[in-house]
Amino acid sequence: MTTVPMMHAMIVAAILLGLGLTGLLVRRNIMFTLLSIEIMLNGAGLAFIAAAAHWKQADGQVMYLFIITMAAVEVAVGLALVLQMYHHLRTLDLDAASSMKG
Amino acid sequence: MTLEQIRALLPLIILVGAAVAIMLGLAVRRNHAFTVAVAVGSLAAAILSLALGPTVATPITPLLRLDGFSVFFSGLILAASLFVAVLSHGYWNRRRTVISEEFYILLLLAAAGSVTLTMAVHFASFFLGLEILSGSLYAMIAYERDRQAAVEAGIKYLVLAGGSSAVLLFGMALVYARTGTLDMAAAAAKLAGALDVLTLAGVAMILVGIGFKLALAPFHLWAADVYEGAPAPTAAYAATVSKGAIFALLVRLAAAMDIQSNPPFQATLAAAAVITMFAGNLLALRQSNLKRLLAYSSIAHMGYLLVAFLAAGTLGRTAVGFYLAAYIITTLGVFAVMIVLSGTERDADRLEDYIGLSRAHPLLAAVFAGMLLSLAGLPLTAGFVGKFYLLAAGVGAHLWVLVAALVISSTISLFYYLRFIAAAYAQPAAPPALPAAVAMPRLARLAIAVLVILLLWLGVYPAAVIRAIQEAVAIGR
Amino acid sequence: MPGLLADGVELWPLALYFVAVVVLAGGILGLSYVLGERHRERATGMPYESGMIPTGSARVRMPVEFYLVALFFVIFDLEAVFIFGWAISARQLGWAGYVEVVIFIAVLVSALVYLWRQGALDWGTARRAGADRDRSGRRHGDE
Amino acid sequence: MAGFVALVAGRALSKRLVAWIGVGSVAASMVVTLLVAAGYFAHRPPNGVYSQTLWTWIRIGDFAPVIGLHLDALSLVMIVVVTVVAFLIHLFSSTHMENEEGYGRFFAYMNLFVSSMLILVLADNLLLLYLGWEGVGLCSYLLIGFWYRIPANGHAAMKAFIITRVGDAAMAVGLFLIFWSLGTLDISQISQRAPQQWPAGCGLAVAAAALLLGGAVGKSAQLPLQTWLPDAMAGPSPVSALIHAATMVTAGVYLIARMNALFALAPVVQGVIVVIGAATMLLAAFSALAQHDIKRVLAYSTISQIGYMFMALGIGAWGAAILHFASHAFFKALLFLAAGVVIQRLGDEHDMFRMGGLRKQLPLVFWTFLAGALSLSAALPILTAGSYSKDTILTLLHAVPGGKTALAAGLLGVIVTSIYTFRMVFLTFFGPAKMQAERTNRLPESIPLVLLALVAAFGGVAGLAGQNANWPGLVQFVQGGSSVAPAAGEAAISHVALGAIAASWLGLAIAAALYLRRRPAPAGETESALHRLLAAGWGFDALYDRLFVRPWLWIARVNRSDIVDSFYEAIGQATVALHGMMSGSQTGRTRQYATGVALGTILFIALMVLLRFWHS
Repeated sequence: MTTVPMMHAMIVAAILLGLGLTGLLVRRNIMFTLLSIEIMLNGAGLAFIAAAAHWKQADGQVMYLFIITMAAVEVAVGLALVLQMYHHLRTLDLDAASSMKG
Repeated sequence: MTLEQIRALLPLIILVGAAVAIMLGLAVRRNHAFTVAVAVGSLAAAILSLALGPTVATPITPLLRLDGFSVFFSGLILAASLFVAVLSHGYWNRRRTVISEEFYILLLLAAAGSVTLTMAVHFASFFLGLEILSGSLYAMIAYERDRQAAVEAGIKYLVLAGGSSAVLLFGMALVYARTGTLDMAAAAAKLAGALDVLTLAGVAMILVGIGFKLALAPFHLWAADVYEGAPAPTAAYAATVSKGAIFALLVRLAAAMDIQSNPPFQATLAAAAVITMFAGNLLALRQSNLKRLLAYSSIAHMGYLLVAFLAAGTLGRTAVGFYLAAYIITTLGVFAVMIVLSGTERDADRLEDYIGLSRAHPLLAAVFAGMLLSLAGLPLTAGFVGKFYLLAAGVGAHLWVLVAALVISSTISLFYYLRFIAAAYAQPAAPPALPAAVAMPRLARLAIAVLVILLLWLGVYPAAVIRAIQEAVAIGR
Repeated sequence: MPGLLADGVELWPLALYFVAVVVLAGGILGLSYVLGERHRERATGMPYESGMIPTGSARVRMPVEFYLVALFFVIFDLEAVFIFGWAISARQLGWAGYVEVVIFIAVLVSALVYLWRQGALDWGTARRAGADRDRSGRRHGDE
Repeated sequence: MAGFVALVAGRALSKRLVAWIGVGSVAASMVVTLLVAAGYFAHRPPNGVYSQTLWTWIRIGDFAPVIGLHLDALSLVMIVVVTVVAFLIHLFSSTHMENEEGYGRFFAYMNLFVSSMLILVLADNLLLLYLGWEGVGLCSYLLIGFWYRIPANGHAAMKAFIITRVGDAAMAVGLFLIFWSLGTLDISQISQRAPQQWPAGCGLAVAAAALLLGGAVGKSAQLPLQTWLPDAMAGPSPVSALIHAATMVTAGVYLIARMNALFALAPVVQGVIVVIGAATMLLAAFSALAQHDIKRVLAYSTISQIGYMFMALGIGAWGAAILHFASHAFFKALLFLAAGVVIQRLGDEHDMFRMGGLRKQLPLVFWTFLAGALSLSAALPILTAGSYSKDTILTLLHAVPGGKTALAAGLLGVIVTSIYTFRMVFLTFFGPAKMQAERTNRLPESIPLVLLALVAAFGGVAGLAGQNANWPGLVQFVQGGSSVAPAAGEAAISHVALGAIAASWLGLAIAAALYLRRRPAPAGETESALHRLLAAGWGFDALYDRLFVRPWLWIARVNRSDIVDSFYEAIGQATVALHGMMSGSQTGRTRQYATGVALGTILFIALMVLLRFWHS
């Protein structure tokens, strides 16, 4: 069976991170913002997995577990906040949440 | 795990245990006073366990390490959390419409995360501590979910912190890919000397993640909005505990990786420090919302701290330790006044709320003025001695540009602090915007008194504290 | 450069599984597309509600409990990951690991107890309304 | 001695009680000071220094500044002057400020000020001195803004504080420089080590001295940081008297005198001091000519007189500078207090052109003011304190090589001083009465006036008499047997002093000519009035016109708008503009913040990568 070079996996991870970041910057709908963050986190996670495979260690995989746990926390709190925001603003447009500035 | 290690881990065990206990307690019956008592008690117990803990550096699993450094910073963090918990009691008592008990669970967890950060010697514990801290902070910021501003602040922080965490993680992954270890010291040893571009980018991304949490420029934009929207105790917490813990981590990481002596990092961070100092102070210049002002001023103070941080060495670390202590005491002091004055509807964060404070509450006004003067760095306050140390460290390391930036930008800072002091001693033109504040809770009074004593003690006779800090950071290598 | 996947791990079952999933899903959809009838009548686009004409919008606002349960699922599901992690190396970890995982589960259980007592698990029953009343009235006991 | 520090005011409740505590504590400190002075003379310590260590303040490595007090001849003179003048001013204020609200606040600030000043003077190391330095700055801010309801006052207070902070910042850096290279901030150790480690005129010594000078210039309102002082006159008159005449502004003088060993190593800086002193002295004196507000005249006069002190400091004659400080403290406090009485009795009228004829209405104030004016203008030979000290400075200027230009400037300054002084006297007290003054005499106001007037008028006699009686004169007492021996100038004293007196009378004559007989209308500008007078034949010859009047008018015009001041305004506005720009970046939109973070990240990485290749 052929193996995937670590560098390739790292590049994919970097692309994921970049995609997520782009999504974070261009999407106005907050659901997509949260999705974008998930993509970024998974990019980082993939990088850990790739590095762990390269060094034949479990450490990176454990880090991935931590990352998805954190992502879940983020989603849980995030969705709760989205509900509240919708309750207040009647929209999911992230740009609408800009009452504080200056 | 040996008994010694469990003893060293006791503060964390106590904090988490208390959080679970409160949770279970709430399942049985809600009682605010009791919850506060448990929270405060556990924080005090955690401090005690630190004081009585092992006196020699103890590694606790490969992830954590208890030494003088972590004892000092953990103590600082726990004490600050204690003050916030005490002050929250009166604050939430006045907000009768909000269910307040869960706030203390979050506060304890955030404290546990912060303590983890001060002990972290491994990227995994670094990440876990950071996320426990920020996960709790998300909820603490948006705690008053019925207020639109709070929810907005929560979302902003969540989105931005999530993104920055991803960047931080990716940076860690890059370092890990290069070195094959997640232990900070081991990774540094492997990297020793030449850094290839990818690893360099990795460390840069880690620094970005840390810089975001410290609100260094150009990652500072979130701070003001988040502080403004968050309830005052949370803002106090974010400005003191969270910043302190992350700075402690930064110092430890830098000591392991020798960041200050590496020209690319040094120059980049120095640039960030200069921009941060000016950005913070300029943004605060005409700010008339006290929370935003404190956010900007905390940005500026983090910039000052970077000067001592970049100076490195024992003197630099002593300066960081002392300045952080002084900064935390003073910032807590200002927030304490704000919390005590906050009414049932909104926080006392407008300039108008402070006009004529000296009439209504002369003592409180004096405390307020004293704390602001300390933030401005006037003599006989903790802030002056702290700034003196920062300058001494900067001068000792020949960081002339940074020292000049510090001096100039802190001259600007005087203007906006004085503005609030002048307001406090001015004559109210109209009846106060807030109803004459309710009688101060006894606990809050005690807390403020202790803060004032600490402020003056550090300002007038700091020698003992400084000696302790010197010893603490000397072990922290 | 060493590979992403460690040598010696058999990959073909995974590949076969992947192929099987694609074939099955594709087969079901494809067959029904090929074999199924096609209509272009007035009611074709309407949601099927057992022969009733649908009323109101399809965009029903879900009760908040729906999201709550979904969130609880996500969280507790993820915690299970750690228990799996322990399970894989349970023998190596010995009693210390056992104690630790018990503590972990105990914390999870207490969280569950908390949620249950808060009424977060009650869906549309009177208990939740009661909890609300309890909450608004509870202050009198304080101070 | 530690008792001084404990004299921070009590914030009492009742007015009467406040007055008693406020005045009493200062009186007590004065008594203690006098006792200390007596003790000092009775048992002179062998090296002329008493010092007392209280406790160690900060410890950085081997650096451990202690909180300690240091008493020698220099600080002794300072504390005696400070406490005596402060006591008299407090006494004066006890009735003068009676009808103001915030009476207690006033005394609290004043006492805080006095104690800060004492800390400053008695400090045995520069750090403690800096503490007192900041303390007096803060009190000054609080007191200028005492009438906080008037926005302009708040603005003036802020301006004073911020401009002096510019100087303070320079001074702080200077402290670090000294500490960094000498390893100590203890004043006596610095004085010992500096000559050993630094060759005269070396870069470090010059830099350190220049930075300290920056602090002194800010505090003492010399060029280019002088603009805050005239605005500071917004505060109550006793404040102006205490802070902006007698004590705080001389802190810079004290600093330079205290660090004379350091300054002696930097001849360049000393030259700069002379130039700054002379330039400030002349500029401020000319500015004083163009003012309408009596207190602003006095303010400019203060700046100008401190210019004289700086000139003395620049030639190393710091004993003479302190002598002039002492006499200036008395006569300027007197003038301010008298002016305060005038302003108050006329119902808060500051414009001299609306005053007049007060000689008959307020005779006591007139005579005391006249004593102060004579002292200030150094018109009466030898007799008055001001003329004695000023003549000493001028004589010393004459004595040093190359001091002729400075001497000429000094003499010109004497002329101008005399003009504006008597312009003030004539406008205020002579001529027809234009307003009805409220005639009340209050004892606690009169006593200080009379006492100060006596000192101002006859201080010179006392000094001279002392000198003749072979009693160690103040100059020698302070300076010891140091570089410039005043005796060397004794021979020259006669003709220099005569020149000064002549200059002074010339100024008096001009003032009399311009203002005594024909008084310009209040609304009329000084210039037009002057031109009219010139046209009417009161003018002097064309030479005089070209040499004197033109520059005067020019300087007066320029100073109206205050070029230096507008420079600071510009800095302020630039800062505010920057604030606006930065503030604009806080849009409140999360996505833009995220963009900021993303750009910052890219910048961070790019910068590091670039720097890495740069370095390799």
